Amino acid sequence: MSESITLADAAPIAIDISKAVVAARDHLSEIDAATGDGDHGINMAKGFKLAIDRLSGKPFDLRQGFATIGDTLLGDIGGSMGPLYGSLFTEMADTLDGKEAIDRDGFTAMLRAAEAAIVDLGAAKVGDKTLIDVLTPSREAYEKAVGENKDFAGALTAMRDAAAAGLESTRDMVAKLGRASRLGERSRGVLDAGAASCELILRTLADGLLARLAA
Amino acid sequence: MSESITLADAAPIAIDISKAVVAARDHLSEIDAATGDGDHGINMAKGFKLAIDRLSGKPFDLRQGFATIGDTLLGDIGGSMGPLYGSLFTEMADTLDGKEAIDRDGFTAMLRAAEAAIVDLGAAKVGDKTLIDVLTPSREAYEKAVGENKDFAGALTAMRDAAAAGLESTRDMVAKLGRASRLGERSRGVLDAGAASCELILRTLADGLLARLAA
Amino acid sequence: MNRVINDPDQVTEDSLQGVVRAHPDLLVATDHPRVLRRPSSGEAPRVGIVTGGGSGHEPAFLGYVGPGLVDAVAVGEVFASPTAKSFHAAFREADQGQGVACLYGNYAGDNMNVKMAVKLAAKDDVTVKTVVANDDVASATPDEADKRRGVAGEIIMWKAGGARAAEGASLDEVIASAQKAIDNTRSIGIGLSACTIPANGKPNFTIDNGTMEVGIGHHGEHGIAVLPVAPAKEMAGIMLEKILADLPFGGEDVSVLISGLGATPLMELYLLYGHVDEMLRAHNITPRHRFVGNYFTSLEMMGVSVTLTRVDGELDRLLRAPARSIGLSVFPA
Amino acid sequence: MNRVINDPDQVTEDSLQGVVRAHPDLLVATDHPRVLRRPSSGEAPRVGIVTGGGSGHEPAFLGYVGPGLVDAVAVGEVFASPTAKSFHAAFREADQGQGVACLYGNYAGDNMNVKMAVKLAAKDDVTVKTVVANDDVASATPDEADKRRGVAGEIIMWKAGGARAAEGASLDEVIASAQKAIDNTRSIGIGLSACTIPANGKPNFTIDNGTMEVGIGHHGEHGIAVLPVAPAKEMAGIMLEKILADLPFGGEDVSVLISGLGATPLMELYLLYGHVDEMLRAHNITPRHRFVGNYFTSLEMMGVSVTLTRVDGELDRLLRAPARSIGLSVFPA
Ligand SMILES: Nc1ncnc2c1ncn2[C@@H]1O[C@H](COP(=O)(O)OP(=O)(O)O)[C@@H](O)[C@H]1O
Ligand SMILES: Nc1ncnc2c1ncn2[C@@H]1O[C@H](COP(=O)(O)OP(=O)(O)O)[C@@H](O)[C@H]1O
Ligand SMILES: [Mg+2]
Ligand SMILES: [Mg+2]
Ligand SMILES: [Mg+2]
Ligand SMILES: [Mg+2]
Repeated sequence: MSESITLADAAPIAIDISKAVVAARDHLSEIDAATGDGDHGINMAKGFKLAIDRLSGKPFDLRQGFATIGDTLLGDIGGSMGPLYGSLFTEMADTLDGKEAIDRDGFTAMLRAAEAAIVDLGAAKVGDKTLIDVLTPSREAYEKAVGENKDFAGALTAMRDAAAAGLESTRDMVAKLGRASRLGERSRGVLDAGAASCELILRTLADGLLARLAA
Repeated sequence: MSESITLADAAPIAIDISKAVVAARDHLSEIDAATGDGDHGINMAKGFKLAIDRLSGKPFDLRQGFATIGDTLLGDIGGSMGPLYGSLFTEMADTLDGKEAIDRDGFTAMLRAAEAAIVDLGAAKVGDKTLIDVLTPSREAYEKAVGENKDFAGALTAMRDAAAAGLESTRDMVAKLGRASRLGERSRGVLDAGAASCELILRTLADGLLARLAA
Repeated sequence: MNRVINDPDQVTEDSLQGVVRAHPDLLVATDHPRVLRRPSSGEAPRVGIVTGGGSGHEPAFLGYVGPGLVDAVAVGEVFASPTAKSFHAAFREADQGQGVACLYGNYAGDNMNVKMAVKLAAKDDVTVKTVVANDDVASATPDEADKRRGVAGEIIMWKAGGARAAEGASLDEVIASAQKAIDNTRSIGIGLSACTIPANGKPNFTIDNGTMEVGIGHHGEHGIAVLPVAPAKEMAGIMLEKILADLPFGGEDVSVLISGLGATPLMELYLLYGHVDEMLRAHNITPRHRFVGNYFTSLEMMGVSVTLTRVDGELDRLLRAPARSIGLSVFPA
Repeated sequence: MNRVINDPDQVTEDSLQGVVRAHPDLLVATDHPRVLRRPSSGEAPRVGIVTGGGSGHEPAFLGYVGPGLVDAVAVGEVFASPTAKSFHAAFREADQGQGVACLYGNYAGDNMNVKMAVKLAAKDDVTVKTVVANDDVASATPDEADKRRGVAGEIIMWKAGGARAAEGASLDEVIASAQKAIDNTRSIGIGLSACTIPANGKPNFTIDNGTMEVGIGHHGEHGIAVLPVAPAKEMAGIMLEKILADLPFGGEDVSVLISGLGATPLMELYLLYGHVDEMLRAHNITPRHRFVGNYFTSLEMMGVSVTLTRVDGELDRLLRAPARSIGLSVFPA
């Protein structure tokens, strides 16, 4: 089993993530409708579809793929998701700058940058019922696995599981940020939309890397 | 069987007519909704209810009852019905001026005045799918019965039957006046709202007089 | 029916209370509870402008009372003509000794009530002349144009008549300008959902989901065709085709008025305007005056109407003249 | 969903086309497709006013661009904040060398995008200061007032800031006046029916027939209570109680703004205004400025909002200052 994937080989994952978001459009909007304004899927799908268009036809690697997604979200998608996921992908791409491949430690840097981007901008904490409730435990589980000397694949699997658990954890939370926060206790009992999209993105990313590691 | 009824004895008929219209409020609106704007019952009920209020508490005879209905419709009810039925009741009341009682020939004058009031103002002809399709055949049937030497009760019965037939005749007509006229062929197949209220008024009037003639 | 009302039978009365409290500078109550007028202004006497019609079309009719527009308005029940006595009282309020121009829409009830009111006014020696708006091309064929309904084109008629009166013109001149405005105006509407008269409590007509009624009237009167809902661009095409076929527009300036029927969002009215503007220019017709908004509504009906007016030098001047009201304001240049 | 649109994903773009065609005197396109601005005027340079927000609230936000009001607007998707790049471009368009006041509403997305845009502008040496409207009393308790949403009170903030800029005030003075306006403003809404984002195709929240949601947000955010629909008089009482408890109004002049949320007929807004006016006067509060209409909507939502502002001498002067825009016009006195 290889321990590193070239950014060129990993490039299609940027498309996979985008396609997964586009396919989840209605699902994400439905979740958002329960506590927010029901547009999470619309905004996300519009942005990622645009990114797919921009990536089509020319060669790119994973860094360029993420950079294009980041740019597109920042430039064309408003709402909270434009700046949040826009910064997330931009910062992730930046950690790949000058690199040829992604490995276990490179992925640590990428996850840290992703989390920092979101926290800097949105100041969400774990328990606020946002996408941070997926992102932070995922980053922590990944680092914990690395600390326990798991290989890249093992750490990715740990992250993927933590993302799923993080998403589920938002169900019993009371929203403290964003539109849903105005709901108070009434926001309890349903998942958070941003957490759902974040879990989808991390899962698709992990699955793409795992498939290539196993190849 | 008596052949004449004092206007004092007949006074409650003004209330009976008003109450009948108020009770038919939703029914009349429904008919109007099929080809018009669905407010015929509302306007009519509002006006006749107001007339009941104005008549309550003080003594009045049939002339005063009709005059009050006429005044109220003219002064407080707009639409087509205010002027049309307002003039109808005002002109009917005028034919009772200075009289003590209503008899077969007095009723002829009253019916003629009612019809003239409507035609003067609205210029409707039989076949236009309006209340004239009730009023004109009713007046004609009444006069025909009188010409055949029927008594007051017999003439009233003939009028009442003609009103019902007149109403039914509007079902197969294409509206030529009022809001429904813009419908053209699409107005065929349903009754006319004004014809329905006119039939109700004439029937209640006839029934009230017949009951008193039989007493 | 989720409404902001008290007694459903008293919505008109209750609403008028709020109007006079909100706009004492534009509208004041009169001795007649269903007549509002401009407050006395101290201006030189001129021809008075009166209109009137059923409630539920706000800002029409009372929303066009104000400087440069209407002087007094008769207010009917929801979707019902005001009474003859109301029109008569409005004539009295508007009259400044120069006569009154009653500019109203072509509906059976309004025709009868105005007719009776004009007779009553004649007894008081108030001269009233009338112009009856019949701009709705969908409501009758050209050879029966006198049967056509008055719809949003009435606003253009009021603007022209009101501006002419403000210029100090005679009653006959005011009538002529208002008549000219409406003669050069054509409208058509598309209905997308029904509305509910509060006193009725349920919709008095239906427009099935996914369908549109082309040529619908302001009270849900049936139109000329029920079609599947078309894209906005096609709606614009359908409406312009009917209008342009009716009055030879071409190579000249027009006024375009797009009115929502109530519940259609403003962003959709602008979206439609974009197509109408583009298509007119393709026909070599220049939209010189442009009005987009909820100018003449039908409670919470969804839908739109398009009103086109051929504008010559005189109408251009009258449309540009300053005016102020709830529904329409034109700033001094 | 019976709408006047083409591609449901393109409603914002398509609508902007119509806006600039309809009002070239008020709004022109810029290099950035989601930014509109006032046409260049040749006036002396002054502080630029920028706002922005999601579409679907028309006439907000673009409808408040015009003389005496906003200089440039960033336009988002339906119910979504404009991008950081849009806000940034709007800052550039509005800047006349005297700095820019960005007056916007308190939503997570807008906060983030404005924050990023202010940073981008700093790189171009454009000074931007912000005021964040948080007038919706229903959206957080007084001790968490910084979490409150901005709703129709934004209009009062724009009017005050725009008028102050037109007076030639400095950026800090403009910011201070806009901040004072919003600090003295409180709003609350009642929702009566849901709305449908075109791209969604179905309502994104529900309000059951026969119920009202007190304190609803402009995007259907849940309010503080779902109750059976009350008579208008009670609605007025419920809304005023919340507002008056939050800011000690009394014995002074106020501005009252009643906005429909989209589909509620104008006659009902006036009906509600009547009750609000009466109740305020009973509290010895005088409505000095009165606005009734569809000022800040949510597509075709039914419902109303009430906005009260304590008005001192300065705010009175700023509210009276002339202004012209799609949504609000104040005539020169
Ligand atoms: N400050 C924040 N930090 C991180 N995530 C946030 C923050 N505020 C909101 N979110 C996320 O945004 C999601 C909603 O996104 P979306 O519906 O697209 O935007 P909007 O709320 O503007 O309609 C929420 O479910 C939540 O996860
Ligand atoms: N010119 C007319 N003459 C006689 N009756 C008429 C005329 N025009 C309309 N009507 C009657 O008016 C009825 C409709 O009344 P109503 O619904 O109360 O008024 P509106 O049409 O103003 O809503 C029609 O059903 C028809 O019978
Ligand atoms: Mg959302
Ligand atoms: Mg009717
Ligand atoms: Mg009617
Ligand atoms: Mg949103």
